[in-house]
Amino acid sequence: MDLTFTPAEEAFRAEAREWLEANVPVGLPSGDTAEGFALHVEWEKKLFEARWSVVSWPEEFGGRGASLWEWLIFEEEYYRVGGPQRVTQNGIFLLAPTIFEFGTDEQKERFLPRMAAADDLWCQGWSEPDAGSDLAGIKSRAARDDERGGWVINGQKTWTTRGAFCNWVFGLFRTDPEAARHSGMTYLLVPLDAPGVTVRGVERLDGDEGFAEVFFDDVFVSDDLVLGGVNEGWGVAMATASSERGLTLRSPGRFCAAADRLVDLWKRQAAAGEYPERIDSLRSDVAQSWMEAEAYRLATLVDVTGLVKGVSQGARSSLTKIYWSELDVKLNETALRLLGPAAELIETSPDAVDGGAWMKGFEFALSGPIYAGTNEIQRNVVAERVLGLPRK
Amino acid sequence: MDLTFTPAEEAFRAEAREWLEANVPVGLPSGDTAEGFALHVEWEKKLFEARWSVVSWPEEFGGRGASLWEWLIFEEEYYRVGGPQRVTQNGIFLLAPTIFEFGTDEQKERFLPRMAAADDLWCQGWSEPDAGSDLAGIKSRAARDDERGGWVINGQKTWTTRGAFCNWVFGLFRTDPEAARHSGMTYLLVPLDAPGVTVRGVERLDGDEGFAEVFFDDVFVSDDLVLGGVNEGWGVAMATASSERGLTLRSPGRFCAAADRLVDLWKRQAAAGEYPERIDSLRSDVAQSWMEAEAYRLATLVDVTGLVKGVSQGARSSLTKIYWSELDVKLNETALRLLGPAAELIETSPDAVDGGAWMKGFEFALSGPIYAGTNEIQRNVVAERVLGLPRK
Amino acid sequence: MQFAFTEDQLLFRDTVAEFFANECPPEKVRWSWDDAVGRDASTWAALAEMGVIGLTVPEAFGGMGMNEIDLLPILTEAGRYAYPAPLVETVAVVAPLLTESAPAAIAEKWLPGIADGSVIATVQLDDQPFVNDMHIANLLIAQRGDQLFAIPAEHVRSTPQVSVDGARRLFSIEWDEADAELVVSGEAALQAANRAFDRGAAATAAQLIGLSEQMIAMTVAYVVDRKQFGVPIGSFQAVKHHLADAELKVSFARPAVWAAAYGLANGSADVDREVSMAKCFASDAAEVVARKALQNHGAIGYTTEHDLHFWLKRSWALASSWGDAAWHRRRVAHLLLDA
Amino acid sequence: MQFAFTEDQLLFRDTVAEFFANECPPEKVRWSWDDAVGRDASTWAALAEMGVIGLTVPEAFGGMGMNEIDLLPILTEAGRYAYPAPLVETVAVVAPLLTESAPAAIAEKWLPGIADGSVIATVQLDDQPFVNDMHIANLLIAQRGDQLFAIPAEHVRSTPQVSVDGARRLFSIEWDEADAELVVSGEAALQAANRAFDRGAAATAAQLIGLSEQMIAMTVAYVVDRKQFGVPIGSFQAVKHHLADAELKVSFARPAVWAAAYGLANGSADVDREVSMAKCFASDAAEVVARKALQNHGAIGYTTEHDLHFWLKRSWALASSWGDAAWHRRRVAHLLLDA
Repeated sequence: MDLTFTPAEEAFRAEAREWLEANVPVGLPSGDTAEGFALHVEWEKKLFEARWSVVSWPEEFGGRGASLWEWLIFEEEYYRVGGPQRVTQNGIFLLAPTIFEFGTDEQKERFLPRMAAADDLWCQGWSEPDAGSDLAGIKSRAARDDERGGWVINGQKTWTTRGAFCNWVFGLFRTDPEAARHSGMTYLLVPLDAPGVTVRGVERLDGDEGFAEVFFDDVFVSDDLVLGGVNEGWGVAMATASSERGLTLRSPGRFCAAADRLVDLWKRQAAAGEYPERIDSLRSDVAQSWMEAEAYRLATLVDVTGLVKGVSQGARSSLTKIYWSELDVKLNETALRLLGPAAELIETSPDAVDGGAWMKGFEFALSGPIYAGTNEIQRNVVAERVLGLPRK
Repeated sequence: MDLTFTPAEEAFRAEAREWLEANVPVGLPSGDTAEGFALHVEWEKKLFEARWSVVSWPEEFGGRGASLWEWLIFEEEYYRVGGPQRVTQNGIFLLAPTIFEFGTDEQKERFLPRMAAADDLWCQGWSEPDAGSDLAGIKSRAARDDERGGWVINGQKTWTTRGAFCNWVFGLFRTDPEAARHSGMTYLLVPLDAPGVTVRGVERLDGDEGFAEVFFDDVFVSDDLVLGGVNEGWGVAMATASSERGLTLRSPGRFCAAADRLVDLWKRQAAAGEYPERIDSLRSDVAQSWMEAEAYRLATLVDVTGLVKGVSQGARSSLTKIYWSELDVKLNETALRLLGPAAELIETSPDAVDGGAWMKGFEFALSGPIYAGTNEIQRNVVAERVLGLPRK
Repeated sequence: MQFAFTEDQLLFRDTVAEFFANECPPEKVRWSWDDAVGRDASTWAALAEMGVIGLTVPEAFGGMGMNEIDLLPILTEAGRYAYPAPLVETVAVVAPLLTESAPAAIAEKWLPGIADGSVIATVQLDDQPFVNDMHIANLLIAQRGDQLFAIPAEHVRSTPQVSVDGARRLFSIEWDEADAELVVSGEAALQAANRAFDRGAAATAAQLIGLSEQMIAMTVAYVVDRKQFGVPIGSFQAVKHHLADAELKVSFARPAVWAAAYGLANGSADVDREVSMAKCFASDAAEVVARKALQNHGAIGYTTEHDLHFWLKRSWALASSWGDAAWHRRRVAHLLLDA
Repeated sequence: MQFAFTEDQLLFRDTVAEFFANECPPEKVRWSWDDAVGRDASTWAALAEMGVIGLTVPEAFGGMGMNEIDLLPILTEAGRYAYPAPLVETVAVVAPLLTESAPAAIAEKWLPGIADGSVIATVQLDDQPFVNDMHIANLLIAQRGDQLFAIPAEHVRSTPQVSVDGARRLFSIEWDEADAELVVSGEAALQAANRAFDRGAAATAAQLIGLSEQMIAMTVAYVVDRKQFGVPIGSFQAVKHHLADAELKVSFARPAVWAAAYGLANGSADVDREVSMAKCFASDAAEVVARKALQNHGAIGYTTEHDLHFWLKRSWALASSWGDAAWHRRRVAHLLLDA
């Protein structure tokens, strides 16, 4: 057991910290509005130019070939200085691992560098109006077009995060309507500027246009846009979903930074001297939230130790997903309780504490137990696949 | 809306209080051991002699014809002065309402007065080794014996509370093995001294012999021991079960008295001045437990207002059962947290606070979410029958 | 002993509920978010006509002369329909305060207007950082230490604050004592302010019960309808248990809220404790119900195109107004333990 | 960076686990409840032979000279098998304390005996009302303010106390300084006592992890086997979610306990915080797991004929020993917020 980093890793940290402290933008608006998104893309291009956008990727695709440990270090430093959530995350953290695993060399070369550079902006196309938790229930079809050498898509995707601002979508489409529920689907990459695609933004709980509905009306995609085998999309999608639950999407750095900000908020409120009873009564809750973030960091160190040795998380990634999503809610909720009657103020309110970030964070956190497979589904997975309880 | 009692009701309270304060025994041992049970029966006989054992029953059966309001008042006073849990409760609170509803006049005369007098001591025979939550899964059979005019029982009951000390058991037996799951059962009253009955005591979590297994080996019961119709036992049993969930078994008086004792414990601990931080940090928890007991009292007042007008609780009794059982756990748990490292001491330990009553109470409370239909089953009932969610 | 509402009270409630069903459907709440003022004068006037606005004003001043128990079912309906208007401030808090504590001249000046709907009143007690609906109010009642003042709205300088509930209108305010009339001072003022706070908290608790009941109803309707894996999601045991927990919370908060209204109406010696218990339970219940409602709606509930979010956000805002659950729990602890 | 045990550590753990599986089956725990002494000298001797008892004793005194990280998997197994003996006191607390803080004469007097199994040591720090296993101990280390003493057991007067866990043996004690040897005093003693407390808390946390894992395993086995309504009860979603919650609690407590051992072994500057986090999470986890285990066993788990109750009661007792979750949470709050 050794919880220290090597000198090389510490040097990596120092380099990242120096650059981030000098460059991380302050007070960027939410990336889930049209204007904010453009500013975020600008920031991510800057990250890319300094080769910090995808540190763990091979250098040829725009990364630094960083180890998982170094990736964790980078994330820690990124969020420590207040770096904003990545608007490219669904590409770089979800699609990219899937392309690395299933993509052809040509696909890797075509998509990964542009993704790293924030030239292509990717969104997910999983859910459909009648297929949310029940992903295998999707109905959007891709029909074979031998003549043109590709597929013709018809159907609809929904809850596509940042879909209104992206230019590519990846998703599952039914290519063999006769096949059983989990078969006959293919993982396709679809340009959102293709003829027949209509994108409609949908306003999210927090007022941002963070969702979109994507309609496909005879949209043609050529064979080179199939990721993995035809009719083998379910297995490919499961790899993506596992990334979504697991540590790549939610590095501990973000939660530890939020927990530190919570401690700082408590201290500022205590120093202000108002409502001392309220502040005092929340000591244990603040400590609990901080410890939960820290426990997540420690659990990640265990997982990464395993991953480095080639031991995959498997179904235990469902435990991870339940944990970070509930931690995120509790952490923001504790901050709101500290704020008392000022908790309800949002960004645009003159007296909002920390620019309304805690209410925004709370609203964002509430999506955690829902997306990427509801926590109810994840608890089923834990019971059945970690503990071995019977499915039926 | 009127939350005051009438002068007659207040007079009833005064009379009950005076008698109880003069007569309630102090420091009675647990009634769930052979020796303790005998002492409790003695106390209940005294209650009966002063006509306090079944206040809400008609006078002819040993009661006072008290209203539901008066019954609530009696229970409040009984527990306020520290009256012990009633070892006759499964008779007077569960079987008796069922006899009042389904019994013949002869059965009423035969059983009720002796029950009120604690001459007959009744236990429940519901569960079987393979039929716990799934009560309809019972297998114990009663075969018709036309010659003798009765039924011959074979089978086994289990988790029979105080079964080792009682002389009668009531329960469900399968009289038509061909019938569907919820049919073909008959509600029988069985003397435990009948030939062929074997009772084996089983030690409970808290070390008392509170459970029993009851074995039936060609036990004959005559037709006059059938309660309700032959093969109609399920409906009769459901009436008993509803009493078990609802307010008759768990009057608010008991929880309010416990909550007051918790407040008193807090004050004593605070006055002792040891571990002030622990004591102080539990202020809100003590208040929460006290309020939960009070909320239960208030909800009961609503329910009784309805019952008096003839509005039955129906499936909402499942809400009641979930609530009191979880309240009871939390209340005792809070007391144990107040005790810190002394929490683990039990009755026989010289330094046990309040004679180890809180740990005993905690252990007892843990049975609440399990018996009378687990709280998981009750939550299903609430969802399906109160809220109208689909069964399948 | 009768812990229930009278037939008359229930009839009045049904009338008001029907009125809200017609006049305050979700589209009206949505309008209130989008509109600059966001307050519908005609609905207020109609409620005044029905006697709702003057419910707590003495008959001598043109009101109904009713009490907190009569008002409770009305506020619950207002919560159920997420009605956006200062009922708590005007009807539950200011009218009784002026009735009980104001000199005759002040009472005569304002109470008839409250009763007929022409005066909208709002309130700020010490420790309340923001005022509701200052933009449409005619009268502000404000506490400064052991003094309570009546300030005509034109003398109040206000800065809008923005709530997560877009139908709420909050303001931070400033005013000068020169422009204010003293309502009451000294120990009597502190008592009046405490009573006003209790009334505001109990009234808000009543609204939270209605909000919670409505969120449960919306969620039940959704999970019965919504199918996944070929069955209604309401048939999954996890969904059932979420909703059973929600129902449990509301079922045991409701009687506590009734008892608080009863205690206020009857001058109970324990009214502070009764009110704090009500607000504590109602706030906790609403927060739990809101979480369960959103979780069981899933992504559809996470959009502003669906109506659920109006109820979620009103619940969050009201749960932390007039003292949050923790504040009231501490108050009960103080009353129980330090006596 | 390597947050895992070495092959050697895991091998040692497996050996000890196999030993407990053979020598400390549930019947042994049951015997420990029923027997007047309830301690099996031969098992202790065998563990000493294996090096477990002397694990933390320096090699110079015949021990293994190992640290808290090496000890952690062993204590987890001891928890898993509910092994009834003072491992925490003798191995985790007293041996390191004497090694670090005692004058040579005292260390030489007691440490070889601990290592070879002939000396059983127990401990009482300030604020700990009871001492474990005084009835079989040869040595008591006790704190009085800023002094730590070594007292031979024959000079300790003890009164048995009775724990809900019948396999535990608690005592309240008295002793005279005339019979005691001073181990260390002043600031050094306070530091040693604090370090001893941290070690006891972390070691108890490790046992709670093993206890929790075992309760989950027992419950999984039961719900897979037990049928109601014609199916295994483990197929009901409510049962699945109970057990998933239990697994979640243990999964995120476990790394915290490892980190505490690491912090102790490496003299971390934040060791107090690391230990308190470990004990807080392990205590909370064990309490949740115990509740879920009993609830899912139903009535069978509520009898003493079934083995589950041994684990439940050990969990309750250990969760509130060496500081309960709330105590340690307050300590973390102090370290985080008052710095």
